[in-house]
Amino acid sequence: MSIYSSLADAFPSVEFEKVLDPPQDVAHVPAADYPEFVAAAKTAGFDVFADLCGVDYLRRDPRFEVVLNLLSYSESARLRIRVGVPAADPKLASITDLFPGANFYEREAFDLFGVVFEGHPDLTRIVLPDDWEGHPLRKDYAVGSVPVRFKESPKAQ
Amino acid sequence: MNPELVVFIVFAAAALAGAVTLVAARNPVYSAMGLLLTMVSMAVFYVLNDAHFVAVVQVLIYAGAVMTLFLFVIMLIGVDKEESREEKIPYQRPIVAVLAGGLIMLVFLAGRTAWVVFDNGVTPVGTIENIADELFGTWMLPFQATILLLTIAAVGSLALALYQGGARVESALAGEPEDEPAAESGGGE
Amino acid sequence: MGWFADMLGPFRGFAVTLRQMTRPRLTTSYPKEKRVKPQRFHGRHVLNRYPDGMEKCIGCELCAGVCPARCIYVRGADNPPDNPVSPGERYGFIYEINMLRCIFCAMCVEACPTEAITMTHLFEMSTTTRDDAIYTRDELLVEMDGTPRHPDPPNRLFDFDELKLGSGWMRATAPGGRAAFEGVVAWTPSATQGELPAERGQSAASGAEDPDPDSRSSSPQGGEELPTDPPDRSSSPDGEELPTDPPGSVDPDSTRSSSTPQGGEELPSDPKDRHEP
Amino acid sequence: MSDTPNVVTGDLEAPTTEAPQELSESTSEVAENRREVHDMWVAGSEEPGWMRSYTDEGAQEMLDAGDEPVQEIYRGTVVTDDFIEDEPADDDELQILNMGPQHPSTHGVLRLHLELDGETIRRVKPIIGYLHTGMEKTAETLTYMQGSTNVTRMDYLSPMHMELAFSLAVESLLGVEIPERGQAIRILLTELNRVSSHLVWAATQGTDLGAVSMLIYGLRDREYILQFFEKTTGLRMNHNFIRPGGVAADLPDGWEEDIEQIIGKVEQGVSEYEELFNGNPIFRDRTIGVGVITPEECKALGVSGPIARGSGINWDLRKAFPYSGIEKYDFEVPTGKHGDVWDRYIVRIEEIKQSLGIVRQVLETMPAGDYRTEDRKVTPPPRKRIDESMEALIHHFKLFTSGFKAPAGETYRAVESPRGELGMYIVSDGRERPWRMHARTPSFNHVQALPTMMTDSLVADIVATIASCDPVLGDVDR
Amino acid sequence: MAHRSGPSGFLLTTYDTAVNWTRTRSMWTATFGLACCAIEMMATGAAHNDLARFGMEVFRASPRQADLMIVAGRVSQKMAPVLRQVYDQMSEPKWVISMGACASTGGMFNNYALVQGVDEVVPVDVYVPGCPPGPQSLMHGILTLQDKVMSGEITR
Amino acid sequence: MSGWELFFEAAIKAVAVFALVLVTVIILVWFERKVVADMQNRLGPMRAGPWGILQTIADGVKLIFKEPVVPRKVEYALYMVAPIAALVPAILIFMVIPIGEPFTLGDRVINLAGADLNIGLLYILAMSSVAVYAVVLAGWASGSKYPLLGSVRASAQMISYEAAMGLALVPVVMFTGTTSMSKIVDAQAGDFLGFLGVWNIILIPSFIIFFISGVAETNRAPFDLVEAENEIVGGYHTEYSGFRFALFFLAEYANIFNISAITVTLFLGGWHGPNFGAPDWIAWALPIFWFMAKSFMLVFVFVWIRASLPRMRYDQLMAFGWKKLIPVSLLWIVLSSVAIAVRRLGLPWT
Repeated sequence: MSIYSSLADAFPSVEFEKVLDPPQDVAHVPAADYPEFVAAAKTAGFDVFADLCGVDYLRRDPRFEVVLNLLSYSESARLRIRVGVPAADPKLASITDLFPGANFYEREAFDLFGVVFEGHPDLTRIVLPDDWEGHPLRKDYAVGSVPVRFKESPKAQ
Repeated sequence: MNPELVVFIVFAAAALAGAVTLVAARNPVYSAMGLLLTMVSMAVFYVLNDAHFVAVVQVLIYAGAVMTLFLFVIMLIGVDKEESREEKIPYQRPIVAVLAGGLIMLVFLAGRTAWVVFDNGVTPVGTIENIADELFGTWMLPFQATILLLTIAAVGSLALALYQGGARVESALAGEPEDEPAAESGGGE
Repeated sequence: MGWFADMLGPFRGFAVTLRQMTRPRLTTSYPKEKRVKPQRFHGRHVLNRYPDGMEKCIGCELCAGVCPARCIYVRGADNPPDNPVSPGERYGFIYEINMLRCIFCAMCVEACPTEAITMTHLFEMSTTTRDDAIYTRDELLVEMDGTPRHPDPPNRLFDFDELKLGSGWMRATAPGGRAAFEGVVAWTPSATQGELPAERGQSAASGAEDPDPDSRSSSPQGGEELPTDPPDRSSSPDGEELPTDPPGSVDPDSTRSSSTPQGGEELPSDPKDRHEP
Repeated sequence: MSDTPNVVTGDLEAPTTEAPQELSESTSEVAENRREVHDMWVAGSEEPGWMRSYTDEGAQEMLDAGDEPVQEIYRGTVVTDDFIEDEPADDDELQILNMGPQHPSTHGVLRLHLELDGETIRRVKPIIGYLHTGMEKTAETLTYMQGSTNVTRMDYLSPMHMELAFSLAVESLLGVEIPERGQAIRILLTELNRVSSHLVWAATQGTDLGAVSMLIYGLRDREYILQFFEKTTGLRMNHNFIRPGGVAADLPDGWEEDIEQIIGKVEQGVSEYEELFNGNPIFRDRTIGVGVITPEECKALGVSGPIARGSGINWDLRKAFPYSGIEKYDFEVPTGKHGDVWDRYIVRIEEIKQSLGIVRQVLETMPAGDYRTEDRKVTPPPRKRIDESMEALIHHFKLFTSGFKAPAGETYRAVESPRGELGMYIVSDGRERPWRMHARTPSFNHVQALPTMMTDSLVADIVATIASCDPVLGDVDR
Repeated sequence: MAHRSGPSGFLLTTYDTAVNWTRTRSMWTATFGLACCAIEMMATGAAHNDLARFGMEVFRASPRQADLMIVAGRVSQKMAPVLRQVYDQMSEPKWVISMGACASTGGMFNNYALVQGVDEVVPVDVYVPGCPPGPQSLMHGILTLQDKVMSGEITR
Repeated sequence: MSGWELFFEAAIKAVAVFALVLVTVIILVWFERKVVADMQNRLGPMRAGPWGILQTIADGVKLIFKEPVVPRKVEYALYMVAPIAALVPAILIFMVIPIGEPFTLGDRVINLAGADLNIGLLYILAMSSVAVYAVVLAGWASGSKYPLLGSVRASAQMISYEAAMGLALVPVVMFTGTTSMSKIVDAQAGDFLGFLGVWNIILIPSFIIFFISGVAETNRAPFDLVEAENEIVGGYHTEYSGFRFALFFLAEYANIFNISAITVTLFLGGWHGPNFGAPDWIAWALPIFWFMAKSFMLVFVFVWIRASLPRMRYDQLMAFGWKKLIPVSLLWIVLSSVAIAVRRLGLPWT
């Protein structure tokens, strides 16, 4: 697919990986190139913002990853962009100026993972109350379950 | 003691209370309500004097339309604002005192005057016809001229208001900026 | 014509609402009459018994393990040798379900290897305290005649017709996705209900033209074979004979009509009769 | 603003104006908003002060059990809590109105922070999170086997689509093939679900515009579909029926007649809705030109589904990235032109008809055979086999105790839900539970796009716009 | 009404019964739909089940006029204060039905985000199990509540 | 006839009218809920009495025994006055509507109306224009924003439609030559072709405009933006609870019946109707029956409209009132006055 290869040519630092099911490309982008790459992808045709989320690979370095999904209506193609974000300094450039739709998603990723998107206009907690402590979707954050109540179970006593 | 007297006393007290409220209330809405009370009491007096038509028109026009508009405007211009207690006219209080004294004297004088009571046997029934005859017969031209003048005045004042504080009146009157419903309302009433 | 329709436009809505007045009302007057629930309805759980009164539960805790809400608490214990509670080695001596946690997904029913836990059509479980909604083994176990116990028997809303039905989901998921196993009776009989029939007319079983599932390569791991002799005459996996009842003769919605045990007399000779200790 | 510290905290002992949040760049704005929050929270002006600090943006923890509200209510008398100062009057024209989170027309618990100029809206800020359920976290604790029970509760109006997206993602990790009958059943159920979801939309759209009967009609016709779902899956909602590997059970006997009945009833219902609304001048005036969003805005904001199609974007995942054999069926993708509420109405009504067409095709061409993959690692064996084969019994136990493992990797699969692109991103570390499951839910984007559609419209248009976006808050907050 | 002996006791009882009867027959509901259960609550109001038979189709948007709050759906930590506030805004006498697993106990979402049981926030009168409870289950909950109301005295 | 005698007659009539309004409202609410339910394939109230006939009573008694919360920020006096201000005009309007044929008691003719004013029509207009105060005051005195929005909407709406309503009545007055309600009814006596009543219904545009304005005046769908639940929660009565809310409720339904009754009186022949040669003991009640039957037919139309139409938007509402209803009614006044003049004076060229 040419739409991918043109991007690959422009960014040698970006590693492309083919996925078969569903057929699409995954781009492993260094954090430094991230905004430029997204901008290039947008001009290359991936002009529809689909998804952005964080992943916490607890024992890996970089620990966090931000996964961005872009879509091209004209080519019927998808592009998944994966950016590593180190745990020590979880910062990444915001792409809200390119895709306003990333606004809520970045806030969500910030809320649940603590990834700070620099340049975001309103980076506040979105789904959790403002005074919440911690980022619950991190792997070191407990699920927070309480024991289920039974009549005769040892926990209920 | 007949029922008319009872009714009169009750509503006279109400009218006075309304008038006092109108002047004394800090909140403009309460003032408006005081005025309303006075007007309704006046309408009752008209009824007591068999002037049903005037009574009804009093309620319909003043209480129903004019005061509602007042309220509407008061609410839109920030209901929570209290009237400024600052006296703007110099020597306001002495002037008021003099005027009040004059009014009281007038009332006393009026009470001592021997009023001429017309009793030409005309029953109050048919007041509407009488008024209509007068308005649309004898005083046709002045009546129409007044209508015209009032319309012009309404339109003019609105134009002034729009000129000064445009957005407020626009949104206040219709929520539909492209029309001039206010002008129409002047015509419609 | 177009302008005429346009002119009528504002008034056609009035016709719609007026027309409804001529239609029958759809309402089910609930406390007086109840909605007829489908066979697979997920209602309150029961713990079943074998026809001889033995409990089916063997305390294996599969249900507790698979429950996404973790609302089942089971403890197994060895059967007392002199007076065994269940046919196997163990039985569930504590069995509790927190109905307020339960999401009625029926995964427990699918998981249970002995069909001990099934779902009835009981749905009236409202309580005024949280503790009342925790059902213990005593409340869950059916009576010796297969009637579920209800915590509030004098309840005026109690409908005995609903009690013996259920386990439709267990039967519906019994084939495990294989068309050839649809309609195969693959469960043990329960107290007085006898051997529950397969959910009727599972369409693939009655209409499949694929006669020989063995030749397919779709079951690489299992290596299972089809049962050599069909255990139920009425619904052969070969698909050659149609079920003895024509499919339309019984309203599939009407749980009452299909609740009559059909295979009761075959019970003693059934090879899968596992309730003999 | 800052001279009324008690208003912010409601605490006499330790007044503070500091909003307890970190990394916030708009603390002052939030604090400013907070002062107004209590005014219009739900219905009234009267909020006890103790509540205010907790209600502002939601609270992490509740009061202690012994803590009584400060507010005292005497029968028939004025409620006094005099430590709250009256706020100074606003001099500016804009008043701030908080709509929701408990408001009849916000479709759940969406909260809109509105700046009103008279009845005209100047600024909107959607505030979400009031239904945050932590489903993505819960998904990490459930096996793939149990996962459907979790995801089905996200978008509670289209549970089948949620299950399908999850199942497709897991299957793409596993690399299993679904038998044709299973695929056809999936299509049948999801398209029926699309119809039922759109019927709820029709009901709420109608009732939000004040046509009270529409609520009943929409739910009435949806009931027929729910009854079929109940017959098939045992539950009216949250079915847990489409699972990785296929579907849980076969269609019940007599499903053909049920489908015929559903198609008849819904088609009659839809024609009635059209009669009610299409020619109605009030409805037309209230929808045409209201809540406009352009195709460019749709793309940038990630708006998909009927809203994007209402703007004229001819994009449907069923056509672009077909799933579960949907490409075998013949259907049209309706599009609008102007991107207003009316176009979305037309698009959705047409989608109902198209979906019914697909359902009819599925009905006619339903293949026979298995309905679940016979991979024993994924699908439990037939119950019959448990008695006969030790291996089957072991599979059964294994599957129901620990589930199945998915190879390490990541995948994103999307389906066209009634609201738009519904994607499921799953990262597996090779175990039986997802390492990370993220749902890309369409309503999330749509809520985000609300300010674009609403700015400079009237209060009454808010409800029309929200209803036409058909957001499901479970879908938004997850 | 601690002492209800003597002839007036009968009158008072009748009075109590009559007032409670009106309360059970006209229990207006605050719209507190949160999640899945709210849809079932709407379905309960629709034609097939018709909550109006109980005089309950009057869903009041303003909590001041409502008698009954049906907490339909999962209550998040962020929503709990709002819930409490709506409850406080309702005027006495008021009742709460906790509809569904999530509202009653948190259901399957036993995690950080949800209030594990709405009775941590407001007093609950009737719990309705189910996920979501079907319309008739909800109606059973309502009937249970009606029984509860009928058996109680007038509190005010 | 002394003043006191008149006073007592008026007092008795006032009590009777009040009772009548109450009973009518009780039936009316039940009727509405049943009809709406029927239009939605439902059953409607069933469990309060047979077929739920006691539903309204249950509602009312419950509301009376409910705690009336008074929020902190209200303007106390006006907040308290508003519900009463809602109910009083509603009952006052009903005072002048003749609900049946006058009968003689001893030597006195007793009108079946609270008062037979010779300016009945104007009185009705005046009272209905005062009715807006309740809504405005309630909304403002509640001290919160949704009610305020509701009351602002209400004042604009009711002023606008008051004008259209008044204009719609002008042809009636011209046609019958009186403003007394009982005389207007008298003018519609007799029949045409033996079965068609000679009703003012021939003034169809007036009838339609009046009825539409009436629907708007009562804040009913599709003009119910004052209390549009989906937009502004409860509108002006958001902050009211208990029996104060019940008073609003009562007033709203009393107004519905008022509008229906006025329309019947003005356009549909009032209490006139065929008596089929009924015996005297039943013929006495027949006019009242006809009056009620016609009124409830119009109430049915109210309910029907509510079940069928979506709600208008604020600006559409104003535009409809000012740009459609008022011009049309002005035009109709001109047309009908020409027609009446022709009927009285003959064509100019004859």
